[in-house]
Amino acid sequence: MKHIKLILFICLSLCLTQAIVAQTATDPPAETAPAVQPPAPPGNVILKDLPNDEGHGILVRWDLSPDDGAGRNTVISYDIYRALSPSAPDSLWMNVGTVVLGTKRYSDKSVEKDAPDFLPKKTDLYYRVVAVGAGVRSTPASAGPVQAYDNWFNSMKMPELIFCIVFLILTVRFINMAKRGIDLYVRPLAGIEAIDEAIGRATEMGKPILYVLGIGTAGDIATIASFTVLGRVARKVAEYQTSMIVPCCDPVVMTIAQEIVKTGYADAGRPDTFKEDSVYYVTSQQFPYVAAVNGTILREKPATNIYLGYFAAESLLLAETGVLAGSIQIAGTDQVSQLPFFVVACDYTLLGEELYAASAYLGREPLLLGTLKAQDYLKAIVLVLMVALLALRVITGADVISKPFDAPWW
Amino acid sequence: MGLIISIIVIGGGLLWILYLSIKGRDVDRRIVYLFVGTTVALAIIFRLEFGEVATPIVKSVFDKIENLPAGSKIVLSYDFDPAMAPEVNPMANAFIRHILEKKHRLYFMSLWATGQSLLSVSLDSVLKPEFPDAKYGVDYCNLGFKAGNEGVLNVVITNLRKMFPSDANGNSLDSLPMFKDVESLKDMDLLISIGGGKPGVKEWVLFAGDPGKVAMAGGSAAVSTPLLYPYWPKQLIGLLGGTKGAAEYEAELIKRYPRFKDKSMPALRMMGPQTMAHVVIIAFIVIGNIAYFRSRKKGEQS
Amino acid sequence: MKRQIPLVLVFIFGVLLAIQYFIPSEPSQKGYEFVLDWITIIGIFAMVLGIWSQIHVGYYKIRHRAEDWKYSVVTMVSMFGMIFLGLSPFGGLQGTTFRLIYTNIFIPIQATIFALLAFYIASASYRAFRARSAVSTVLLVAALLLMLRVIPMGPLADPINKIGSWMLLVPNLAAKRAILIGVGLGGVATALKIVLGIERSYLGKD
Amino acid sequence: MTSKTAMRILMAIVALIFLFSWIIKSGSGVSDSTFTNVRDGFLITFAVFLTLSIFSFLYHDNPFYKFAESLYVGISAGYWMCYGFWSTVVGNFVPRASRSLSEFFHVPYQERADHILIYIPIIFGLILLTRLLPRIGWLSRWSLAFIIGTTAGLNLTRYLRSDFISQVSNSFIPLFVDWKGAGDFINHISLAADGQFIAILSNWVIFVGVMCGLVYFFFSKEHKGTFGVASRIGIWILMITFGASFGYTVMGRISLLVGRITFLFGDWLNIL
Repeated sequence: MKHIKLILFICLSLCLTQAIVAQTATDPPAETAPAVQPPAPPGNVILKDLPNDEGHGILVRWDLSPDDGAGRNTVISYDIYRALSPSAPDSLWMNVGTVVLGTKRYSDKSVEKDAPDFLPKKTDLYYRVVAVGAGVRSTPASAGPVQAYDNWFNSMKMPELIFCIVFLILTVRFINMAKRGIDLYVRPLAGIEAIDEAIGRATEMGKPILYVLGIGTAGDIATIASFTVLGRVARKVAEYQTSMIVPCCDPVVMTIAQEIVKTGYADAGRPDTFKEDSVYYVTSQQFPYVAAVNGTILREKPATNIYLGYFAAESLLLAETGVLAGSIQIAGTDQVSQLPFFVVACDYTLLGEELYAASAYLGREPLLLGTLKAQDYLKAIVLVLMVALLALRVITGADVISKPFDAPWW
Repeated sequence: MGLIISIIVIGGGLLWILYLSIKGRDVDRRIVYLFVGTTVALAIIFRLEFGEVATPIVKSVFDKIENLPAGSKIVLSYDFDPAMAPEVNPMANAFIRHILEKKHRLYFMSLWATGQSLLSVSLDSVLKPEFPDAKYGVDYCNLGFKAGNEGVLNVVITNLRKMFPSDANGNSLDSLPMFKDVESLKDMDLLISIGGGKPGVKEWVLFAGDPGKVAMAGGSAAVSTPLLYPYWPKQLIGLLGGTKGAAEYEAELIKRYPRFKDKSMPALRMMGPQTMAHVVIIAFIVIGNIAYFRSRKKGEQS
Repeated sequence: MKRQIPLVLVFIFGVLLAIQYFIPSEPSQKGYEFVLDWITIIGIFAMVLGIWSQIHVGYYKIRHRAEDWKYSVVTMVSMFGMIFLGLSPFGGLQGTTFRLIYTNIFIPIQATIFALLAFYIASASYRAFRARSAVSTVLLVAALLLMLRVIPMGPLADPINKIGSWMLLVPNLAAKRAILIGVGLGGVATALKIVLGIERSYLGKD
Repeated sequence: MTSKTAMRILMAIVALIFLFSWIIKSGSGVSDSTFTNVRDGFLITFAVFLTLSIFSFLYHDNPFYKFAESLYVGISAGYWMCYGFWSTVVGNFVPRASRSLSEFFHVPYQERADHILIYIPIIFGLILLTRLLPRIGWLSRWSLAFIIGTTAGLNLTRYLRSDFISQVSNSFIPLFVDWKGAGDFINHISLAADGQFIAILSNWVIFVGVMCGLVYFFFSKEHKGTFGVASRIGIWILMITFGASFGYTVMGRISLLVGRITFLFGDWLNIL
């Protein structure tokens, strides 16, 4: 019943659009028509479900008309028509696309149900391709039926899948190694060691630590990375019995941060010293947030300011104010455009990937160090690939295959 | 006259600071602030200006608009907020002048809610008074703002009406003559996004220019311009970076169309204070280094 | 219970959304849209917590006459004033007073705070750009060259412009790529650690 | 005591200037309505006062800045909540939740079979609110787990293309552009921006730069020997980039200041 309605609807809309198309098509004066012979039709129309989509696409391919670029050379474009039956009257053939001469394929795709050219799933469809010249049209080349269906894997995303699998295997391998007690070396990172020292310094000075999670939402992976660091910092802060200020720019981030700091205090065995108001929401807008944090920096004069997460233009506003207040400053972000300001104004800066590594460094748990090792292996693979490429060039004399992961060679 | 006063005030002050820091005195940050503020203020009051010449990356945008046949369709997207406006608004106005002067069709829109109020300022202060003959719906129109960031682009690149069934004033697109042959952004001849944040030029390139294979140009705040450079010249035909880019465009516009000479060209005027302020900052860096080397020498001696 | 269920939820939603990326079919796309919607709607409830936090902090300060408590009064009054104006059925976001406050108070402050950066960028350059070591000299020279681009330098302008553009184009691209590759790896590693429950410092012990 | 007195005198002076400016600005208004003129006079004077208050922060923290900051934060929070209410609650949530609510807010009700699913996030949202109840506050972790889990899942695969695969893929660039042998190369060597030499040099810098940058980010190997040299080059490339980006940004920041000073001198003092 539902389908009948749908088909009726489509037929109706087809009629309508066709009527409009037909009207506009007959509009131009036909005086040029007799002078030119219609081009030969395109040949060999092949229909296929459009791969890697959600089931509302058909890939139409054909051979060029003999008059396209050769022969009488009269073809200007190709019109592609679709209908629900091969014997449908002309008015029910909907023009779904037009491509310029020399083109041999067209992806007919329409997902939205209310669109007039909506392409239904799992329904027999028939296509016609017509070569169009100046005021003349070839006889249509037809094909069908074909059905569009849901695809369950996007093969264009194969590199990502391979990457994920390799990464997963490497991670599991190194985690197992770590569990067996094999020592995994990681080189010291000054910025991360500074976090430890900074907490001690704050204790000595009797001043708080300011932890800024950036202006990202909980949907930014940089914020999530900052959460993992916050957990460890909060725990140490509780152990040292220092205080901590965490102003937040997003209510969700604040809620998660509160939970993290609270559990950090509980883990350190001092749940009673946690003050809920130390993690608070300011406002969700960038500059008001900065204005408030800047005020806090100058009034509280924190011993240490830690800025980890997603940052935009406020990076320098925060960091320079921190310099005025005489705080030690540790920053880290994955925003390449903000790194220069942190590098210039802060004592330590975690660049990009170092931000993500920070939690593993601070925790020193073998499981976490395992993933660091996996990251290194993938970088090594990239390096080896690049060197191999150079060697290939020197040996064979042929220059590179550009963009090796973009073409679907698999 | 103004130039001489400025040079005496700023130059004299800098020499004095240099003398002090060679003597080993620390320069307080507030002195730096004072100099930056004074320099910019003097340059603004005396309207100091310096000549600008368009660089290739700016020239290519200008030439594109210049060489498109009259009646071409150009989208101008206001993707910025008031904080960014002083830097990028001049570009927008220069584009409006150039596009309408060439009798192209101009489609406004924005991916930032804040863009719309800035657009209405542009319309009232530049478009309407300078091009009284330009007709709404025929020569220009405003599609308005739609929330959804690059998602909006994802849709309009295939179907404009799905996202914008009507323009910002509630007119159905089909009632406006300039939308007659426009199905999606793919039917445009040039897309221009002006904005320094996210979504901005980058999103336009990735979600509209590239997939739609439409020529794309951009204007962005200086801070995000370096990251857009890699898209030039393939994915972006050209890029106006910050005030300098805008000033170069304005200079080129005045050179080609002298009738704009007496119009307000804020970017060109901005370059005066810019130049002066840069001189002062560079001077402070030099002073800082001189002081540093002196103190190091002293340290070595003692 | 307190810890296991969250970890299970993290795992389930993490794996589902990671896999969803590879599946183009319609149910998968629908599911993706739903989840994104859900996050927005949960955000509404989080906003309640945000308001609560703000009121809590402000109220505490005012009640206990903490230092600068008067400014908390200013914040509270302006916040509730805005909420009253913005939610009142007579105007909402388009109400005259609401818009006047936004354009005449909010925007000037916003632009001024942003403008503070002009001073900060000067003081930061003065303090940090010193030829202390080879690396800091590189930083200094690169910055100087780019600043010189703005100043009319006569015959020197063209080479400076070219070198400056080249630096923004070439080494910039290399550095950006190296950083982005690292960021990509780090992001995936962090996401993986969280989905697999290896990283659970954010959930605490009990 | 003296500083307090000085502060009071300063405040009195500021108040006087404020009043004076308000009167002058109201008098020079262009509107026919006195109310509008007085209002606009006040608003511009207030905007100037706030602008100067924020700038006074450069000297040091002071009551004027504190006032401007508090006002700004309050307005922003209020604005954001109203905005969230109208756009998310009314714009997004109401049309799917209930017909009568939709009618109340004059938004079109969206009839959809799957609207029952909207109760899932509502349940998660209500669970989130348990935070406010101390005894069952731990329940809220379920909602947080949902948010963190989805974020992690989204990030696990979605940015791989833009941040990793494309970047690696784009690093495979021709290292010998238009190579026709060493002799030809030397004969045509030039510093032209689009010349072969610059093209080759640039590609080598990118190639070596990416490699050395990656070496710099190695965590599990000491930066010694060849490895140390490479990571050193990596740092250099990073520093060139940071310096250049910094120097390039100065302009944009000065523009912002120009905007504010123009406002003060032009819109307020009318001397431009």
